[in-house]
Amino acid sequence: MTPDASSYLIISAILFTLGTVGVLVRRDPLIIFMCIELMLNSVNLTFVAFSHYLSSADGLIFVFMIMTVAAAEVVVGLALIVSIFRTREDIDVDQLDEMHG
Amino acid sequence: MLTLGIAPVPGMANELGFPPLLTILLFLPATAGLLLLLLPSRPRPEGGYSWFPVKCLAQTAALATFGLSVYFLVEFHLGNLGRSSHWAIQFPEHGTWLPSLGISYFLGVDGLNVWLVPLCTGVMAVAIFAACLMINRRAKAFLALMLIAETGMLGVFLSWNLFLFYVFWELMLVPAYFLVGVWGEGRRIQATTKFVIYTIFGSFIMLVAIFYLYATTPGHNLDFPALLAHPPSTSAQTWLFLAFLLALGIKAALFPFHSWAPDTYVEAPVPATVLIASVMGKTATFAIVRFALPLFPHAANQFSGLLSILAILGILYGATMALVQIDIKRVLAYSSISHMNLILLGIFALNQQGLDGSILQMVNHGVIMAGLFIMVAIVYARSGTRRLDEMSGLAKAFPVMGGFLLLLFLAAMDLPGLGSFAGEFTILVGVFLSNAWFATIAALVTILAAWYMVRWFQGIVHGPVGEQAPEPTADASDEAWTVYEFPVRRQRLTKDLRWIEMAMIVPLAAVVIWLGVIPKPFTDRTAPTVAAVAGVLRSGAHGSGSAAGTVALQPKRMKLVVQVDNGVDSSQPSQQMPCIWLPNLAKTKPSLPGRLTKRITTRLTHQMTHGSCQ
Amino acid sequence: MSSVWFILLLPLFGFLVLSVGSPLPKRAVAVLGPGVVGVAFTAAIVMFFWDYGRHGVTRDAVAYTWIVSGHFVVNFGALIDPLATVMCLIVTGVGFLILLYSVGYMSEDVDFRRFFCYMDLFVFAMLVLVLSDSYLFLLVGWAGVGLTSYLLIGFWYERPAAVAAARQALVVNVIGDWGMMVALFILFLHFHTLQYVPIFKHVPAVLGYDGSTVRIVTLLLLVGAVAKSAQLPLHVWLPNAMEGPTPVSALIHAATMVTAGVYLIARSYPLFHSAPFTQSVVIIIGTCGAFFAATCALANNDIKRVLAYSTMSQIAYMFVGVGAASYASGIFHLTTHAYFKACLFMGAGAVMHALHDNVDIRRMGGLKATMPVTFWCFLIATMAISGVPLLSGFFSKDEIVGSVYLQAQHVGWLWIIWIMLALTAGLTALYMFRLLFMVFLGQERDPELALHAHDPPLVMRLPMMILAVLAVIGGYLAFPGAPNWIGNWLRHSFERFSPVAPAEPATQWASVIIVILTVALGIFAAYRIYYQRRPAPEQVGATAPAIYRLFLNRWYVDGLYDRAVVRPIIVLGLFLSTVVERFVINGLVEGSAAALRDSSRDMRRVQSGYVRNYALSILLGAVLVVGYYVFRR
Amino acid sequence: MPVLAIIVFWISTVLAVLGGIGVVASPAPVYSAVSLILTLANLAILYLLLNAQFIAAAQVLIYAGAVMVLFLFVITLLGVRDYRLFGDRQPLQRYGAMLLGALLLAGIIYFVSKSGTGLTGVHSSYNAFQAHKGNVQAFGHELFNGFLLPFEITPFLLVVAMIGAVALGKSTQGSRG
Repeated sequence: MTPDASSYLIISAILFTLGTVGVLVRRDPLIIFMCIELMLNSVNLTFVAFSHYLSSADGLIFVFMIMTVAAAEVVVGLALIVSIFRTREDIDVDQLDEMHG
Repeated sequence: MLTLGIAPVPGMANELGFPPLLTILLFLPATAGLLLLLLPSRPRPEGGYSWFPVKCLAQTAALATFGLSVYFLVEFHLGNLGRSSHWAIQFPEHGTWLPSLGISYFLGVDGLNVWLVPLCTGVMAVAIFAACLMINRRAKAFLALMLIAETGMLGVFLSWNLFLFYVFWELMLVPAYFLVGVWGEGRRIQATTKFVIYTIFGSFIMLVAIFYLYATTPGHNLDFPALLAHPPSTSAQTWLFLAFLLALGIKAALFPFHSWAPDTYVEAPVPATVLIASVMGKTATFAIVRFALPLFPHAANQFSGLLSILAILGILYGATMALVQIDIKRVLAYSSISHMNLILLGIFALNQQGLDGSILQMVNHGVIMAGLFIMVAIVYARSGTRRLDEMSGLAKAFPVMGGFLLLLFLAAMDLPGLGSFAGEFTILVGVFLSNAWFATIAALVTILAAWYMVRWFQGIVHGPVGEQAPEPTADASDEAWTVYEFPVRRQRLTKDLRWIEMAMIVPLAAVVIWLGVIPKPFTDRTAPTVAAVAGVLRSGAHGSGSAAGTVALQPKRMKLVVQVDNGVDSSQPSQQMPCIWLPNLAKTKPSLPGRLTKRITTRLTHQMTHGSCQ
Repeated sequence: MSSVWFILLLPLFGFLVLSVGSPLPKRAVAVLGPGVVGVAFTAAIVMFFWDYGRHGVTRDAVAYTWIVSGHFVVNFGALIDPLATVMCLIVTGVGFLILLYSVGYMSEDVDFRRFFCYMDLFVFAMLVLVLSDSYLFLLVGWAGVGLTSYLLIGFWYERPAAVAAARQALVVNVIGDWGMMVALFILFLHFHTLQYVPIFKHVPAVLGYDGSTVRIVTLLLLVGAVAKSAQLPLHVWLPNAMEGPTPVSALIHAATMVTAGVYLIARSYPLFHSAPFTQSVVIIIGTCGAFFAATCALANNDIKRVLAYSTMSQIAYMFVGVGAASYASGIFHLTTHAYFKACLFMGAGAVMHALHDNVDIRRMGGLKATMPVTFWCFLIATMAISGVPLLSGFFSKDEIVGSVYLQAQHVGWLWIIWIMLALTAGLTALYMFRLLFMVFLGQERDPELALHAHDPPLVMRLPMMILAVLAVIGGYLAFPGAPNWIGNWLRHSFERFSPVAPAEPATQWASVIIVILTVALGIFAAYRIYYQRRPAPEQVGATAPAIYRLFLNRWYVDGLYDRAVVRPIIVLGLFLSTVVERFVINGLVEGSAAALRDSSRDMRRVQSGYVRNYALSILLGAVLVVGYYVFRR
Repeated sequence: MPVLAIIVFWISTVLAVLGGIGVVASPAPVYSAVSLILTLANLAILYLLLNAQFIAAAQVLIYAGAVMVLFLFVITLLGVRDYRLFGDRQPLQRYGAMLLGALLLAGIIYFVSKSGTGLTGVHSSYNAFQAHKGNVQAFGHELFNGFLLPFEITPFLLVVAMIGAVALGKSTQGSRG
């Protein structure tokens, strides 16, 4: 079966949903973080696919930017996780409820 | 030649010109405000801070802004450019900002804002002077916020793009919030919260209306001329107009949306009160004339009666309330509400006299209220109280202060011969022409105004020279409090009006007298534009809702002329109106007299050489 | 022409110099203050003779355009005609004499400069009022004199009574200003201008299509006139205004400002002439006011207030005069009244000066011996105001009563008016001679008080004497049978726009004789009661206690106004501020705020604080968005 | 499309999805990390199939190289801990997430399959793939012409992130004394 634009989109959707569900059900912040990376990558795939099928480099530029942002995000996010772990000795996200209304 | 509104005009793009004087005028205060924050605050050896450099910079910036705004007043092209109905945007500065969203950077001067801009800068210069005198706690931040607010208000006055207007509209709110919330008195938090919630509530509804306009205007252009060329359908106008009026009416203290005003005016520190009461309120009344009326002429005609009734209720309500207040600042707050409603009443008359008078009265009211609120602080520094029942006979010890108080009191009660009478009378003439009963009832306020103002004035300076008020119990442990601040003060002033205090009041008093003795130079500048607005409104009244406003422009820095067929100028054939081009003469001419002569010749030649734009 | 601006600007100049000239020595103030008015008077005389040769020339001089807003155009200009000239002469002439008198009267006051500052401003405002060529600047001057009246009533601001009186005067006057303003709006609506001349020219045209307009306009103008001239029902401020310094009472509250209402009606005669209904109202107000004020004066024991009520009564005569379309006689009475009433006030001021500011006539008496000059001046002026034959008041009052008598031949109800006027003439003689007898004749009731009583210094004596002389000869301006030149001259003003200008009535001998008889009766009664019997203060009211109390309490009008108007408004304000503002206006806001708060209390439970819950809700939103696109078609 | 490419496509797809499932379902973070690397690598292959060579290379270098190394480093730093697969405190959260996830996926797939070629317009054809042999040059041209300013700003972003990370690490130490 020859892949076309919609195949890529569907793969992207599957990966995105997996990432989403992971973010929502897991409690380890590291895994949640990785799930977020998964979601970002699924979006990247969409961009690349559209870029290809629309013969436009704009999508690639977007991917490039997303990668940069993701890298920055990972740096800060991991630093946060490390620092929270240090102060709380415990990084179960369900215990981080200071924002309780 | 293109008609704005169909598409962004290529020639208009990025025509800021050099030097972009309006842009400089607009951002000078905010830039100075941000620079202030960079200045170091030097601690004094005996405690507290020396704010001298900070205050010098702030005052210089405020005065420079005022000077620059006067330049536009002097250079403003008078007369009606040979036509009875036109709407010329002078000194236009147009740049693309977000063209895909119809958002441009579009500044300009016309008859509506030509006086309000100097009012804003002038009153702000006085207010900043007052702040330098009266505020010592965190003075740097205070002055910076004042200056940023000034940019916000100038932006509202100068913007010709609806979105740009909204940005500045919100920008001026933020500093006001902090000015009241941090430096205010007593119940400042309640007051400022009420103020902000009220204002933001209205603003958001206006934002929705702006979005709607963006979505429905052909070409998605939020520039004023484009919007004017494509008025919304009459049914849409109804709710758009009401959405605008809610936001603007709240800010202008239209009855019954006024209840934020007295608390805010009273709890704010005096310079901030001047800012909010004198200038910020005018942004709302101005924006009604600039945007709400011409863009929705049909709805304006539809609702003018209802809104007039609200305004009349507000006039009488504010006056009656002022009659029974004990706090001298609160009396002024209610009197301000009463007068603002009178201005609104003039606007809702929707005719030349009502609008002319309203703009005149906006300036008058701004100047008078600034003077009165500053006088409150000056009186407080000497009496040690703000309660009418605790002070008496101050004129004996402070005759000069009594004299200035007298002048401002007379101006506030609309004494014929002073500025506010010219405004009020013109307003009421306009209202009378549109509805005789409204004017007759609204004129009753002169009786109440005389009553509450004379009670206020006599309560302060007249009566037996009794014992002074008891020392306030609050202690002045903080060195930074000044004698002008309520309720804590260090000692009571015993000298009559000082020179430094006179420097604030005298310019205001001079303006009040000038506008009363000869207001013609004022209306000369406003009248042509107001005639155009009135023309749009008249055409809106006749059902179609289409004002047929067109705009003509030239790629280079030229005057922008919006042509309005007001259907009244019968001497001119209304179908084919030749456009009038005027180069920006300010740029090409070195001296004023030379400019004057050349201006006339240029005007004539341009009229002759340029043809029709339609 | 420039002399007009000279006249107008001189007092203004004096005011400006005095208002900023705090270092000026007292002597300079004493020269400058009256001096500018004196020079203005000279200029006015020059202007008068300049014009007098050319009969009734009317000139309209525009100084500048005040405002232009669409077709609302107002110029600042001066209209010079006989009426304006006469008023100008009275204002500057009498004003100069009174200012001169003030130099002596106020010499002990610490606020000497401020007094002359206000007085010069008053003269300026009054000149604007009488010289203006448009209703708008009439209103400007109108409010200006109201302002200066307020300032001068409250001149001694340490006295609570003065402060209250000033406030009352201001507010009542502003009621009049309101009426004027609305009248101006209507005039503008129909005439598209506020200048006198075009309006008067087009009165017949407007009458042609709308008769009620002129009636409403004149009634509203009458509101202004009534408030300014202290006529019924807006008279309450005038007696209280006597709290001000006596020269103020003489100039503002007797000679000039309070007569502005008469001037207004005379000036607007083409309008009033076209509104017979309003004219009737003017006559009735005038007659009732004359009688009412006379009765109040009869019972009052304050020397200045008696004079104030007599002022009100005399102005009421002028109202009747202008109301009966006998404009020249109204203005004539205005002129003579300025002389003798100013003289009376000066006399009263001299008495007060001598008696340490005591105003209660029950403690006076026998001052004739110690203050002869004052007594003779006072006597002459009293005789003049009472209408003793051959003095000025006789002629002017007689003209008014005579014109009513004449018209009563045709209009029946005017007989009642005429009878009341004649009766009031008698009452006038009664209360004025009562005053004279109680103050100057008989014996001292309070010897201690009058210990140092003496005639005032020359600077006060001289103006008094000049005015006394004028009070004698002023009437011969219109001596019956003689040329009656003031009437002839003023007629130029009153014939210009109206072809049906009233003919000056020939002397009505029947009326004259009856008035003379009542006056004689009044004087005789005063002589019997207050000179021969000289009752104790308590006995006066005992003969007719109810009526006496009614008169003493000014027919209870003041109290009625306080209860029916002032207090309800204050109560309304308190109600609004305590109930409406707090519970309705704020209640709406705070109610909605409270509703939000309550609903947010429930909504808050949604905020568990767990980020994953929030993320789930975001997902829910995403699913909804996708669902929308899926099910859209 | 060559048959070989189709085969590669399907293998990469399956591996990528399996890796995704591994990320979500692994009991310990280290397994998740390895699974994520698998997914990222296979996505790089898909990028190559889509003629995006530069992005593919960047994907391997940045993600599989830098980012995942950082992850593994942090995992080792924090030590291995044992968590239950699913959160046990909020059962609603768990089932709700799975239900909504399924709905989302179903919705998207329905939407995409229904739209067909409409999503990518006229260019949605295999020919587009053939048209460009390599697009690194085009990409570079685009990046340095049209998007120069954003590109120049990205270093600031990275610097800020770096400073943030350093500050976070520092403050923690400070607070602990």
